[in-house]
Amino acid sequence: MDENIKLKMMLPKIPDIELVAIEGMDRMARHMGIPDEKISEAHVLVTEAVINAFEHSGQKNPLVQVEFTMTLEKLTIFVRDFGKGFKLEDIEDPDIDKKLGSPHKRGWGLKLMESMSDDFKVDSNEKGTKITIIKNLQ
Amino acid sequence: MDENIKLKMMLPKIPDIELVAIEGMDRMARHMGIPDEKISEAHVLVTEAVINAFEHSGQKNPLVQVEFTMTLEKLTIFVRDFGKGFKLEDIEDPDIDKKLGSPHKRGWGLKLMESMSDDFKVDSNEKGTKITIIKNLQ
Amino acid sequence: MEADFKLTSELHADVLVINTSGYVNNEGGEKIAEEFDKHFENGVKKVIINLEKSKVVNSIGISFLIEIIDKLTEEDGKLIFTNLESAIDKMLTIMGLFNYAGKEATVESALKTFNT
Amino acid sequence: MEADFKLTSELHADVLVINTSGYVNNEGGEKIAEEFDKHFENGVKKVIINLEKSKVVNSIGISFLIEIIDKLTEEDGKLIFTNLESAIDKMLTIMGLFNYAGKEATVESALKTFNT
Ligand SMILES: Nc1ncnc2c1ncn2[C@@H]1O[C@H](COP(=O)(O)OP(=O)(O)O)[C@@H](O)[C@H]1O
Ligand SMILES: Nc1ncnc2c1ncn2[C@@H]1O[C@H](COP(=O)(O)OP(=O)(O)O)[C@@H](O)[C@H]1O
Repeated sequence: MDENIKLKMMLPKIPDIELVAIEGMDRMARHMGIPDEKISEAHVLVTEAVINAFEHSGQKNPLVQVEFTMTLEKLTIFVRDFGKGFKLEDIEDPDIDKKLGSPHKRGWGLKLMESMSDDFKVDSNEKGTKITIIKNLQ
Repeated sequence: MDENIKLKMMLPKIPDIELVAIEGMDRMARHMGIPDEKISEAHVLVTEAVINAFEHSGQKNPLVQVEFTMTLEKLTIFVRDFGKGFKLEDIEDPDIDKKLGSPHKRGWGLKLMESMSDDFKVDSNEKGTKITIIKNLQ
Repeated sequence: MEADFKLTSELHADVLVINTSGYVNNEGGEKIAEEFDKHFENGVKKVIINLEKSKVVNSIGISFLIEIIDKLTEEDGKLIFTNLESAIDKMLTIMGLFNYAGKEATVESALKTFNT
Repeated sequence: MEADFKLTSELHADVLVINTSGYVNNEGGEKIAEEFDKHFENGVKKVIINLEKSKVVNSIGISFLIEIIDKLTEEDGKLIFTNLESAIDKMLTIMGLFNYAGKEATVESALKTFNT
């Protein structure tokens, strides 16, 4: 068994391409003997990070870098885009009570990534955004 | 429709990881509106190139780079390893008449890549091997 | 690998059951909302969304379901989710959806909830 | 996405039918060869390999099938492939397998070939 395995991708913007990243992550987990339940919360983390990277980059043909580093203890998900960036402090925390009755139902991705991960870091500037998410696997 | 889409991966050596590359390529083809029949011969090309890269690299923890570049006209498959390399002229052409009755049944990958592609290039030295395969899509 | 999104629906008396399969992405959420609208216009106010065959969802897809909750709440209707995979259950919990929607293990138990 | 390899087998009188599904990789080829060996030891010499549900194969997997052809040829037996996806058909043609093995559209037509 390898101590540490790494999978890297540079994804083009095509529908549901995040599922290819998830498929790769699932195969890594199966190879490491990590149970499906452990990895299924990571599906949400990857999906939200990749979707944001494509949607908010502001680029015409965005490319999104995804890297998984997996050990038996933890999974590190790194997602990077080369878009316009954002300031985390400008983003309002979503609240279901306010979403109901309002036309804007979206805005959940960052909250989900933060809540469902064991560590969540955003490093964003006008050259792009790097998201680093850690999910414990034990 | 994009004129040209690109998908890059750096794959670790885990069982059937070539299927992740194929899944990515299939999604690109579907997005470009390329029929399944057109892309299924490319499955063989990718599979054989990736398997060789992992199997013959001579490395303990090989990494294999895969790149797809797709237009409506053609698909370029680039597969690279960082292993010990080989000389194409040293490789004997496989022949089913000789394989039967012999203990060595393998040795078909290069022949398949050459026969099923529209262009096939090997660039190999002691720092690794680069395989470039072109498949026309029209 | 999660398959492409599909849905089927059936009416059990006045209860609409929407069964999904595959990835509930943007388009998947939109299709669920359209299916709901068709029946909501006819007066249906009890809805079950069965996610048994959807193992991957995204927050954009789910935001369409918030729209459904919105419309139902205004008309004193109710939405119940069933067959949630644990990560999706956790996701909807974090979003606070279960403050406004129900959750049951199966379609059968959800139907019972509506009929008692 | 191609699923993991599985096989089922059945005997139609003296004809062994092996049905595969999923990726015929190294282990897949080996499993087919093991299934064949079990029956070959019992005297079975007519074999059908139905690849209908295998859309991806690799040359290592196929090299195990050459071993089967080898053993059958020595005993005046025969292998017939059925339900080949066009790219796999082309692959086996390039390898020259159809010089030593048959090919039929379906298991039924292969069974007929054996029984006439
Ligand atoms: N990678 C990114 N690049 C630029 N802006 C981003 C990125 N990720 C998030 N944002 C900003 O943060 C906001 C909130 O993101 P999120 O919580 O995922 O919800 P949503 O994507 O539904 O708006 C986005 O609307 C966007 O303005
Ligand atoms: N990427 C590679 N790196 C080093 N050697 C290679 C590579 N690809 C092919 N070879 C050499 O060429 C030979 C023939 O390859 P191939 O035709 O694919 O058959 P097989 O892999 O079954 O031996 C291999 O056995 C190996 O010696």
